[in-house]
Amino acid sequence: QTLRVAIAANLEPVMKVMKADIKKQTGADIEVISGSSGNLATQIRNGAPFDIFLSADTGFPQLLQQDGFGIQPAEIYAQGVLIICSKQSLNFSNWPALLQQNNIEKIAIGNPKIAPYGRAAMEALTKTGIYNKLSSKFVTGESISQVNTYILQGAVPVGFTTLSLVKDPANKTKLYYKEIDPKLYAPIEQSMLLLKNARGNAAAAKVYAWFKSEQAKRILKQFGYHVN
Amino acid sequence: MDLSPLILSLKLGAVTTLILLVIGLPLAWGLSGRRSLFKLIIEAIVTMPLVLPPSVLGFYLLVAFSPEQGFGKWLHKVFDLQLVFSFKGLVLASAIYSLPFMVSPVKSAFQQLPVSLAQASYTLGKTRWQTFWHVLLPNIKPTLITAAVLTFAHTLGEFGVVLMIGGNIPGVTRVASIAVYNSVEQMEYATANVYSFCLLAITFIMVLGVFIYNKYQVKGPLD
Amino acid sequence: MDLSPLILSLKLGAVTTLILLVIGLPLAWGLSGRRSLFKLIIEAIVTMPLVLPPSVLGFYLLVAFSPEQGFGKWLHKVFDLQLVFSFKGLVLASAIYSLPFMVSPVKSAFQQLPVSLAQASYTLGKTRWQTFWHVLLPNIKPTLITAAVLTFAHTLGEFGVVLMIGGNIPGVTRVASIAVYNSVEQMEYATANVYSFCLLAITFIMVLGVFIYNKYQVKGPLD
Amino acid sequence: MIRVDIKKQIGRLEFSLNKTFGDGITLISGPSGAGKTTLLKMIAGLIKPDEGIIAFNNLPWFDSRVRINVQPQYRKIGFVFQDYALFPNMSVRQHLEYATTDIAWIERLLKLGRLENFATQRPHQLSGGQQQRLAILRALAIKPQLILMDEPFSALDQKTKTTLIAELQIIFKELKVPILIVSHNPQDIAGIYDDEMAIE
Amino acid sequence: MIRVDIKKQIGRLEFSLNKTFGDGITLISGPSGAGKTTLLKMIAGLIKPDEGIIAFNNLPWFDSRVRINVQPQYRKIGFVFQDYALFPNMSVRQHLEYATTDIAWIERLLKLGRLENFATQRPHQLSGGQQQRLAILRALAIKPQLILMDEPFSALDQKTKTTLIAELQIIFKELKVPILIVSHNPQDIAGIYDDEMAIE
Ligand SMILES: Nc1ncnc2c1ncn2[C@@H]1O[C@H](COP(=O)(O)OP(=O)(O)OP(=O)(O)O)[C@@H](O)[C@H]1O
Ligand SMILES: Nc1ncnc2c1ncn2[C@@H]1O[C@H](COP(=O)(O)OP(=O)(O)OP(=O)(O)O)[C@@H](O)[C@H]1O
Ligand code: MOO
Ligand SMILES: [Mg+2]
Ligand SMILES: [Mg+2]
Repeated sequence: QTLRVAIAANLEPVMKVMKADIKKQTGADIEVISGSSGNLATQIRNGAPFDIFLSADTGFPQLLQQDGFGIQPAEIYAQGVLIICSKQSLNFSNWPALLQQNNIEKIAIGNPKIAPYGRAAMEALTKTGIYNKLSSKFVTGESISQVNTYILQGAVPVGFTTLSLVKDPANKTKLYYKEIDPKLYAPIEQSMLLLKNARGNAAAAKVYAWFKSEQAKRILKQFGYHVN
Repeated sequence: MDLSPLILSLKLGAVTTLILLVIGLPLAWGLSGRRSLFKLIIEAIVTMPLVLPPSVLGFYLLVAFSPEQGFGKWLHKVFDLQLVFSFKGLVLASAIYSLPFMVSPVKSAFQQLPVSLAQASYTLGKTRWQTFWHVLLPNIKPTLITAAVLTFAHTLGEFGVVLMIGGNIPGVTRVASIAVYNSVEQMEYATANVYSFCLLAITFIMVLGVFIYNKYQVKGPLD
Repeated sequence: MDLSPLILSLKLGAVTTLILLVIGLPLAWGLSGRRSLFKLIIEAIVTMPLVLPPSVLGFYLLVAFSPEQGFGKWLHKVFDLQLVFSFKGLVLASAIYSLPFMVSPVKSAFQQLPVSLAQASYTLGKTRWQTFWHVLLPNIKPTLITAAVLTFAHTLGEFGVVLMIGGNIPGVTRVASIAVYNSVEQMEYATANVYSFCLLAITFIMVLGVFIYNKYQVKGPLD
Repeated sequence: MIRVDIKKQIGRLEFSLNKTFGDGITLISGPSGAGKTTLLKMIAGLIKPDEGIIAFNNLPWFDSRVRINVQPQYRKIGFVFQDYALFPNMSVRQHLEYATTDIAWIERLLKLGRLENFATQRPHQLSGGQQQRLAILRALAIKPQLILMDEPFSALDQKTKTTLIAELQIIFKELKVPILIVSHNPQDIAGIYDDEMAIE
Repeated sequence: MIRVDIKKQIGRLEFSLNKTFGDGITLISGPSGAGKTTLLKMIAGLIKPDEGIIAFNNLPWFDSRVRINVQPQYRKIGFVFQDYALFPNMSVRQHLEYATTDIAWIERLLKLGRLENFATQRPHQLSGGQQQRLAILRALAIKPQLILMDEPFSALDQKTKTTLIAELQIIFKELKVPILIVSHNPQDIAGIYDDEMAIE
């Protein structure tokens, strides 16, 4: 029997690497369902048969836990890093000024309501005081991977996304980016939750535990996440 | 490469089209007859899914069938039937969603037939059903085939509803249209291309086959 | 509450339907005539969008019209036209996407008309166009109206393509189907309800109007 | 024997009739637009009279007072439509096979209508007269208990018509049923009709 | 004057004709299925002959050797179809208005066909004879340079037919064009046709 792991979109590049390792270490085959954290949380609320939920924030898993969808309290497994990113070699040293230039017609961000990376981007933009000025330029992606698509296809000149995009060895596109000053946004503390669907399922518990293993942390680090 | 999304899509399309042929044809026929307030209302209801964006339909299905509450909970408890995040649910949703694509064109075609055809059949002692099968249906065959193809294709193209109540579960609800979306999101453009191409190729051949069949129906030397 | 998604959807539906009436009717008419390999191929191409899941179409449009490369770059430079993340882009996508919903039923209806109608018109000295307007088109009116309604509705229901190339920009590309999806994702069920209901109400009234008009066409005492 | 006593408002036209038709041929004539077709359709149950009675062998088919209205299917009528009402999807033979399973009867009818060589052709591949003959054959195929023919010979040339009518007469004699023929060419069936009725 | 010298294979039937039709009425007769309708349609340009020549007043309409085939639109023919081919969407008056803008002419035709009282009715609301008269009026409406009538009186009763033909004759005289009438009832136009041709 396969396990279903719902992951926040920012984990997509990481997951490709993790999958093989999980199989090796725990013997479990996992099916990965990805989307924005908020979208997955809504699906779980409505009966989606997922076993483990890896969110891009802490809020969604905590709420689910409160409402009885989890088996045990949510745990943080990593801290994400927000970047500004482009296919063009733009000079990001003063990105707030850059974004206000006329030649930057569109800026992609994740949907702040459901994608934690989108929310982080909004916070950063608000803190630098340019969010309102730029409002006509925003293009909102359903999840952070849609933002990635927009950047990679050149549909937008610049977007806010996860560091794991540029750390992905599978990505052959040359990207230019800069990490956003962590002081500009609340830490992206990514939590996970063992869901009630996995009750009594030893394999699920094993895989859940794996995400806290040194091996998991090593892979997360490779992709630019902070782990403690 | 994982072929299951393609197979799933074709299966969904085929099952839905079959169900809608069985339900939709008699319905279309019934609606094509004399006007009455009752029929007008039925007709409006049948057409509803048409004006429903898939996300709206998905939303209401989610609310109705979510096993956490109300009707969905009851279904789950009593029949162990879960309609969200399951193939059965997709079939139900697709059938609702595509119903008007079967019914509307077929109904119009029935209306275009001269009444005397059915009358002639009745005088031969044939029941309404016999008349329907042997006289009316064969005479709207081009429209019938078109409607079936539209329905099948519309189901293959189903995306919004599936995204809403499908949950993207491999082998169960991850149909091809979702798989393409996913591949793109995961930057696996090659996979996206392959899925797209297969889908196109299969259905293109199917559609072309239907057209050729449709065109080369018996025609005489003076047509 | 923000009504712009509703207005945007209705506008998109109306513009697309209009464009497709202009393009689709002559096309359907041309395709309804004698068989030829050329027509068969055109017909297959017209039908392609039907078998294309919206996500596939959306992805290819994104690649084709991305302003940073190739064709999209050229369009952007020469015509200052950007088709991704713009209303124009949605219109183009919807027109492609809904084309077969206009063309297929209308084509079948033309094929069902007796040839002698057109012949009689020709002998009266009428051109092919006059015949088309005054004789053929009026005699497939029920199908025509059905096709227009199907097209309009299919466009309202457009979701996958918009999700891909729309970018969810309020007042520009956030159409109602997307707004509903978003509200649900955000668990704002009340908002989702309101949008869904408005959409239903508006279109239901519209559709019912069309039906009533269609039904109460001149009919005699013996029909 | 069929008794008809009905009223029907057709647009401006007030149609009413009270007459009993016996076995054998009745010629019905009357100017164009008098209501002949409408009469036949009312007898066949395809149009509903406003009021009155239609009774076949004393069995009520229609009675407005007691709301009886027997479905056309159960009236077992051989109806030749003025506009033929052939089935575009069926070949000549299929028309007859749809009406009856009696193969010998089908062969006899095909021969009667001189359509043996056209058995596989569809209506749109037939000439006007061939179509009309098919309409007649189809009506006879069910071995009806009442025959209603609406201008059944209008598209036939003299020779075809004469031989056809001669052969039809044999069949009519066999069937021994009331036969109502609407025709504006009484000379066509001159000498063979038993009764005559003019409308208006 | 119209010269017809053509060949056409119709299924098993080998149709060929070489004849010149002058002004005035030519009666065309022949058994059902002989190819009369097909002939008229070939003259009108609705069916293409396999080979041969059709020339109107020495103007070629069809010539297989030089691949001339004038479109039906430019032949200005008044064609009465055997199955009427009326437009279901148009009322009686609209049929005529579609063919001509000459209002006086329309009124005259309506009167000729006794259809003044049915001007707003659509074909399916007309009796068989009314439909046929409309088909005739529509053909005349364009003031044709050649008239082809395929069994134009088959659905009319004697009286209607006699008056109609008498009045048609006046119009035919005015128009002074060749008129080809396919009919299996020569007595209908007995005494008024100028030429006669039997097919097969
Ligand atoms: N589309 C077709 N396909 C095959 N055969 C056809 C087609 N149309 C007509 N025919 C055949 O061609 C022959 C001539 O037909 P046509 O309609 O010209 O006859 P006609 O002389 O007008 O007869 P009628 O007096 O019965 O109207 C007939 O035998 C008919 O069966
Ligand atoms: N659907 C209808 N609506 C209105 N009037 C109709 C309708 N059908 C027939 N009529 C009218 O009813 C009258 C009788 O029609 P009917 O067809 O019974 O005449 P008929 O005696 O068969 O004439 P014909 O000899 O020309 O066939 C005609 O004046 C006709 O115009
Ligand atoms: O990874 Mo997210 O939930 O799309 O920001
Ligand atoms: Mg009649
Ligand atoms: Mg003929």
